[in-house]
Amino acid sequence: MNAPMSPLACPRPTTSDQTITLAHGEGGKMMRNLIRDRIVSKLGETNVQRFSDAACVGTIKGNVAISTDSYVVSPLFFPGGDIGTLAVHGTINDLAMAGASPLFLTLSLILEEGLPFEVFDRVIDSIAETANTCGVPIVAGDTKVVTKGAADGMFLNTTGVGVHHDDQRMSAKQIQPGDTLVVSGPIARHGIAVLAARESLEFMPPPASDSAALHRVAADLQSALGNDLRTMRDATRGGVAAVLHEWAEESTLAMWVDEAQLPLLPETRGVCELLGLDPMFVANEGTFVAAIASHRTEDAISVMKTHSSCGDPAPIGYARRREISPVLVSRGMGGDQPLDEPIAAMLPRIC
Amino acid sequence: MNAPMSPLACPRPTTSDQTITLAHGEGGKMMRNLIRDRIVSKLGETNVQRFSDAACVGTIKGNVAISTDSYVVSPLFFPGGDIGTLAVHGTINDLAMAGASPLFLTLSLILEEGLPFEVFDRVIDSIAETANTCGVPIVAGDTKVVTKGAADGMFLNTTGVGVHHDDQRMSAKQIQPGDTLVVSGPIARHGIAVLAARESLEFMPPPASDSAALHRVAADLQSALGNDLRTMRDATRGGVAAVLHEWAEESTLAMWVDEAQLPLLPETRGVCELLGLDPMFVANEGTFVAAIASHRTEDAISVMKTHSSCGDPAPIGYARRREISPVLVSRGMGGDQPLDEPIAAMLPRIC
Amino acid sequence: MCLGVPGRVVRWINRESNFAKAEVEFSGVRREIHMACVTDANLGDYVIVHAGIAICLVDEVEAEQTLAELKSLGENSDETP
Amino acid sequence: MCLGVPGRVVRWINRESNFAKAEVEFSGVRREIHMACVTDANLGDYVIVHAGIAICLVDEVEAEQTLAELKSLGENSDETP
Amino acid sequence: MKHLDEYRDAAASQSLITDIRARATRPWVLMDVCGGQTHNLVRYGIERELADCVELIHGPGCPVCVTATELIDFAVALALRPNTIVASFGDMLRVPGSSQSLMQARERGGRIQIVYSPLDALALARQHPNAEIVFLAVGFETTAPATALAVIQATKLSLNNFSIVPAHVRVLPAMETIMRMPDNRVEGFLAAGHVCCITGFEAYQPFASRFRVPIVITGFEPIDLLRGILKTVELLETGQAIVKNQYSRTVQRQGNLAAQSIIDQVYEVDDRDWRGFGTISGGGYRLRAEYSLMNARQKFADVLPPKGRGDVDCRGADVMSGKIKPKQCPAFATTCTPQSPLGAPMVSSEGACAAYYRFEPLPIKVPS
Amino acid sequence: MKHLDEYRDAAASQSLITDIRARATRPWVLMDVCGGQTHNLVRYGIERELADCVELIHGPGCPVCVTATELIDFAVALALRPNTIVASFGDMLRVPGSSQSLMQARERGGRIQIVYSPLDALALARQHPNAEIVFLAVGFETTAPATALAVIQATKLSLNNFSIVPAHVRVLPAMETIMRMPDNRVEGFLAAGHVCCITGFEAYQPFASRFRVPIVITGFEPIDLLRGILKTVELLETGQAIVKNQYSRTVQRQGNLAAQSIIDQVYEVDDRDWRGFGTISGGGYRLRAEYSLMNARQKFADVLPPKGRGDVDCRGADVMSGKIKPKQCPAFATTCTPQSPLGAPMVSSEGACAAYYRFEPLPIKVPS
Ligand code: SF4
Ligand code: SF4
Ligand SMILES: [Mg+2]
Ligand SMILES: [Mg+2]
Ligand SMILES: [Mg+2]
Ligand SMILES: [Mg+2]
Ligand SMILES: [Mg+2]
Ligand SMILES: [Mg+2]
Ligand SMILES: [Mg+2]
Ligand SMILES: [Mg+2]
Ligand SMILES: [Mg+2]
Ligand SMILES: [Mg+2]
Repeated sequence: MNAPMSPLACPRPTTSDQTITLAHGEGGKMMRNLIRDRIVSKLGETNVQRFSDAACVGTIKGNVAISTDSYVVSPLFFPGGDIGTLAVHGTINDLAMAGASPLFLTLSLILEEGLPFEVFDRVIDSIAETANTCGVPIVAGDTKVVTKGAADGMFLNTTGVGVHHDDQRMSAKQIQPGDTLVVSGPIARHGIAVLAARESLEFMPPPASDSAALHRVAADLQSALGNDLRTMRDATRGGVAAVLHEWAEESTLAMWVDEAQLPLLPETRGVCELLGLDPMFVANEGTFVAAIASHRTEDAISVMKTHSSCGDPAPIGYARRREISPVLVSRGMGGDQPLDEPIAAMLPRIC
Repeated sequence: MNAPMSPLACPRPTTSDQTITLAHGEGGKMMRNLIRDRIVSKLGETNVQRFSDAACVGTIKGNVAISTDSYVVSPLFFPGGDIGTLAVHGTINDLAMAGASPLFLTLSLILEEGLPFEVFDRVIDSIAETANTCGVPIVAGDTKVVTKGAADGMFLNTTGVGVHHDDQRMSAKQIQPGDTLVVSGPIARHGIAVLAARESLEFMPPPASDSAALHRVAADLQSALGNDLRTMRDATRGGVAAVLHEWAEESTLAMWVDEAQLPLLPETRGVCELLGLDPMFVANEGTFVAAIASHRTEDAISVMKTHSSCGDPAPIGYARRREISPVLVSRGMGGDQPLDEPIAAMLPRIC
Repeated sequence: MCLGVPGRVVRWINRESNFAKAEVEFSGVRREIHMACVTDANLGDYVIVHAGIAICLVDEVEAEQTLAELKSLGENSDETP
Repeated sequence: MCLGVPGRVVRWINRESNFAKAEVEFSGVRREIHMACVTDANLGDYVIVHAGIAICLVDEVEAEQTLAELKSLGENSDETP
Repeated sequence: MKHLDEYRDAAASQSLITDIRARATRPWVLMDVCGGQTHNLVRYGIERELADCVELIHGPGCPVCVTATELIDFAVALALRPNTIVASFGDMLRVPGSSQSLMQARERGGRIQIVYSPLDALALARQHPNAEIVFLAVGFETTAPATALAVIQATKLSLNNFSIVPAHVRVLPAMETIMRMPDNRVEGFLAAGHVCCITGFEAYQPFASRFRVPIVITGFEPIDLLRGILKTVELLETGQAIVKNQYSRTVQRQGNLAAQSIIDQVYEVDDRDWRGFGTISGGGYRLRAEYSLMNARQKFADVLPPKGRGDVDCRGADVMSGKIKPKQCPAFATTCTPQSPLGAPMVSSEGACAAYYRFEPLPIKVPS
Repeated sequence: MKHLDEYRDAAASQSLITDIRARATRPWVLMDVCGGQTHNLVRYGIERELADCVELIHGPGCPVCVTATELIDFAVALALRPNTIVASFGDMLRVPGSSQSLMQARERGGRIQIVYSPLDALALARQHPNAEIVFLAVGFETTAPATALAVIQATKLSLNNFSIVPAHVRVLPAMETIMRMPDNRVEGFLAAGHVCCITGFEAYQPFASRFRVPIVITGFEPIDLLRGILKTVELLETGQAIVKNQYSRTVQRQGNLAAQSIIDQVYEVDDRDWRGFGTISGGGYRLRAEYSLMNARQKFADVLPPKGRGDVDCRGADVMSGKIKPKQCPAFATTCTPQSPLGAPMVSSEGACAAYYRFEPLPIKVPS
């Protein structure tokens, strides 16, 4: 082996064995070693055929679905998950919610100079373990390093390819007046977990994210319910409120929700009250909403209950003809209230 | 239309019509409007079926190839291209170099709070125009906004899916001793253009990048040369030196280059001399190296000459049995010199 | 303004006047809360917490009286529909 | 140290001693170069540029003499292989 | 949650609404002066439900919204100052200054850290010993003990890199300003419950007598609000201009003496510019001279902006005093929208102008 | 490129190599003292080509590498200082200080800006009027006019936020130090051409006589280097301890008087610690007292680190003076590698230890 040399720089680089350096993104030996020793070895040789370029994945039968997402969560680690679990679960979930079985993922890393290897390794380990548990291999990748201060530690992108189940096409346009809206578990866990960790709010016990993969429960719901499953959506940014607003817009119906029916962990509620946040607007990462022909509501809930990714699924309302407001919420005081569409960053308020 | 409201924040957000704000990444109305009015309208409705989630792209015949890359160039604009042209060309090129025809791309945006819309729009316009010129549609996307200071303006990820031509599999393992190494055009243009723009080196005329799509010339080379085209590689990070080192490692041969044969624009040379940089280590973004059975060298060059993405292609050396050094360069002084493997960031030197 | 939330004092951390702090529970989640304005709170007492400090004790007697009123109100309204 | 590159003076920008500047061309690319050490350079002259300033003029007469020597050297070596 | 859920009971709410409707012989004009109460009156639909029998005016109850543009401008200047971090409640970030909000300043590179508590800003000052941490101390009397305590603790801990922008407002002088307006329409007040936790309500008695207006100390949950409204209506119907405490589980007549003493130690009463209202005599607190080292106005006097011009064209004071309906302001829904507010009542999600903008039924595209 | 390409001619190089081989009756020990020359001797394979007839020692010719750890430590401390940006040539970023390099400091949040020219650092000071810009002024006499000019311009422009860390070294005192070493092996010097552009070579004459050593002023291109070597060999073979200028197209006997006057205006000769060599009398420049406001050592005296201990275990001075071969250093290729250098000669890509490490033929995996 030749010593790695650079004719471009005098003096030569000193290899940091503690942190990511710009040299790890420069296309040379340090990058190749990083990829070989700290990524491919974790993700599995067979998965990542050519981490730095294009991968051949053979033939795909059926209608192909594709989804891409970047992950920029801060902090990188929080109770219940980390940026790695999000990156694997999030893209799998987007495919699953669109009615597709995920086949494989790509993984692209943007690393900030100075990122400790200890952090890097923890994230890669988490990605490897999560992808493995989900049964979805990572087949291609990319690594970039940016100058200190040009990124916040680490950003990830995963892009997922899947195939659609049969010819069934779910869509919010399939929602009929009277269809039940079912949520798969306690809401607002992810957003509260991240907020508490980021702002050092020091709650005890620290609130935990709901980060989870939904491809298995989605597939089971599709087989069990067929076209009685109108559509599904993971309630990520903007929370349940964002899902309901999108469905109202696409279906031209109104979505009505009984606030009392929303599953909510007591500790999530405590934090929301203290910070003045409405849980319907708080992000989830493994909790979804499904619109279901009303006579199949119990069937849907039964299927959900067989999956550990769903905890305490519950019907929360139904679709109905639109009058004025696209989304309505009953808070038990008589008249229904229009529910705002999420617009802005969630900030703790004292007012 | 209801007014967008947030129950989470008092007072409500003020929509900036000048810059990207955090609210544009929060999953609500502002994000949807941004995507609808400033992305999908530019990229074409039919291309981006569901920018925020998964896209259905129908069936794909043949062996599927996939490649992902993140783009973090600073500055975002430079003579000869911008982050948008790189993001489209780069991923197309990775597929093309792997012997696949690109079918479609996904596009994921990480935006820094405060990014002027004028900058955002210029990049999206550039992506739209570049993808259109390349004939490769963008079918799915994602938008994230991070706090001011957490990213450097804008990072992009594109992931591309393609199909392999026939059963031909190019690989550095196919390289035989005696094969010619051909470079498709003047080298080192991209890295010098970006360095000059970033460090405000104020050269006149400003050096321009070689950013270009290579899928058409790659396809033509494959049809014309068949298995006489051993492998191709775009000489991005680490430049031509990195490609030769990778090939040497994979083929276990030595790559020999005659420095005098390297195509180099006079102005690129001037900047390299002034800053003490070796052009073989400087990045390209539309210039590639091909290893070709020696008797087909002229054919390969003829094909390249029919493509505007190639300017002044030239044979620069050949593969040969390895003795000690994996890559050798002749600088006309008699003995060959071992060529270093790129390791570190390219820094202007005065020594 | 003035978002105030009732929480139960579960543990005193520091009783030193200006630096007084206690662990306070809100629906199963606990946080350290500044107690300089309610240094006389006992464990189990409820306090109203605003912007990280307890601004008063909840008076359980008054609370029960209010609830009793509400109950009779419900009964009244049942009587006179 | 001391990377120095020959460039041709193509335009004077400022001849004021400490702030003297000229446009200098290097193989088709031009840059503004500080000229405080070679204020007597004429257009077309070559200067050696190091770290943004011209450190000396290239003496064309000496250069030609050196090249002539080299040429004779080549001939000599042809004569005595 | 105990002491919360009990006051969200649907059946009891219905009874109270029925009672209010039964007692009100005419549409009394009541004003609340606390944004938290406005929030819940809107959120639980109480305002709409009672629209036929009680007119609810949302007074200047959001200290965030009544903070003078000049103070926002100062905070913006501080955020943009090298090596300076402005710590603030999340609420303040979107309030427009005369040229930009703190949120916009952050987009331009200003350093702003959201905190849950002023005491958390102290932790920040410890974490960044080489930076200046400036807390933007807004809020009513409710919040004043927290910021005063931060000043006291910082002093005891000799944290030289901590200071505050004193911006607290006092609610009673604002109520008085409203009552003195020539076209005042307010007939009864829902007094801000958490302010009264601190201040008590002794001072409200002479106020009620002088202005012949009943005042009912009111909590925040739907039932608290309805009980407050019912009591005010009863007092109005019986002609009693007195003070009643309907939030007796937290509010005592004399208030919280410990909290008052903490406020008193750090602050003294001062005149204050209220956004949309102009200078209100005794309308705020200033830092006592002993704490001038912690006064950002003195410490960073070099970046103090000129006095703001107020919100040109905004008739916010008229709206908040119930003189005009938002729709009567020429700017309403034209040059002034929640996305681009001209004045305070359009800024806050509880502001009267924003509330009207929101509930104005606009045509919805429903296919036939 | 004119004045460059002519001196890379292959045929002429071959002739010169032939001539050198013909003239050298024994393996003369020649030392170059300029990193740029070392770079090209390695890059063009001249060193290996001539290994049988001339032993080339690469002296302390890279001012980057001989910069004392204490100065790197100071630059690191400045980079980490709030509101301070260290401007530097790219070369300096990877030089290890006693605990970290500037590159590592940047990974830890230090602010470092690479510039092509010291004059570009002035532009930086104008762009960031609220930050302190400190230029790390390393380099031989060649670079001193550029940094002196920056100091002069900054003074005339009253740029109060600009200063420099004066770290220039002077080459002749180092050559003297080497000649005075007890086991010195150097028989001839290739003098640094661009240093001589500035200084001229009057001072080299007495040096050559005193130490009985020929000195040939040499350029940087392969042919320049070969001509320099040939001339030195000729002088050695003919026993002439004199100075010859083989770089006459740029170097004049008296040097560049304008440049000397600029240096003189700003700097005065001073003793200086050379990494690996210790203090060299007259081995550097210090800023004149008139410019003390621009002297970062005075301006930021609060972050001046303690004097560095030097590189423990590094026998760099022995290597650079040709006393030992790198392989004779116990640390070579064990605790000292290019990735993790103990001393200067392993840091620079032109350093003698790095060069030996690189050309040491190591087994290559080639399948049978
Ligand atoms: S509509 Fe706007 S301008 Fe008019 S009063 Fe309301 S906030 Fe002020
Ligand atoms: S091998 Fe390392 S320790 Fe030994 S002399 Fe060379 S640089 Fe110094
Ligand atoms: Mg790729
Ligand atoms: Mg992060
Ligand atoms: Mg998702
Ligand atoms: Mg989704
Ligand atoms: Mg890549
Ligand atoms: Mg997606
Ligand atoms: Mg950038
Ligand atoms: Mg590429
Ligand atoms: Mg590539
Ligand atoms: Mg997305």
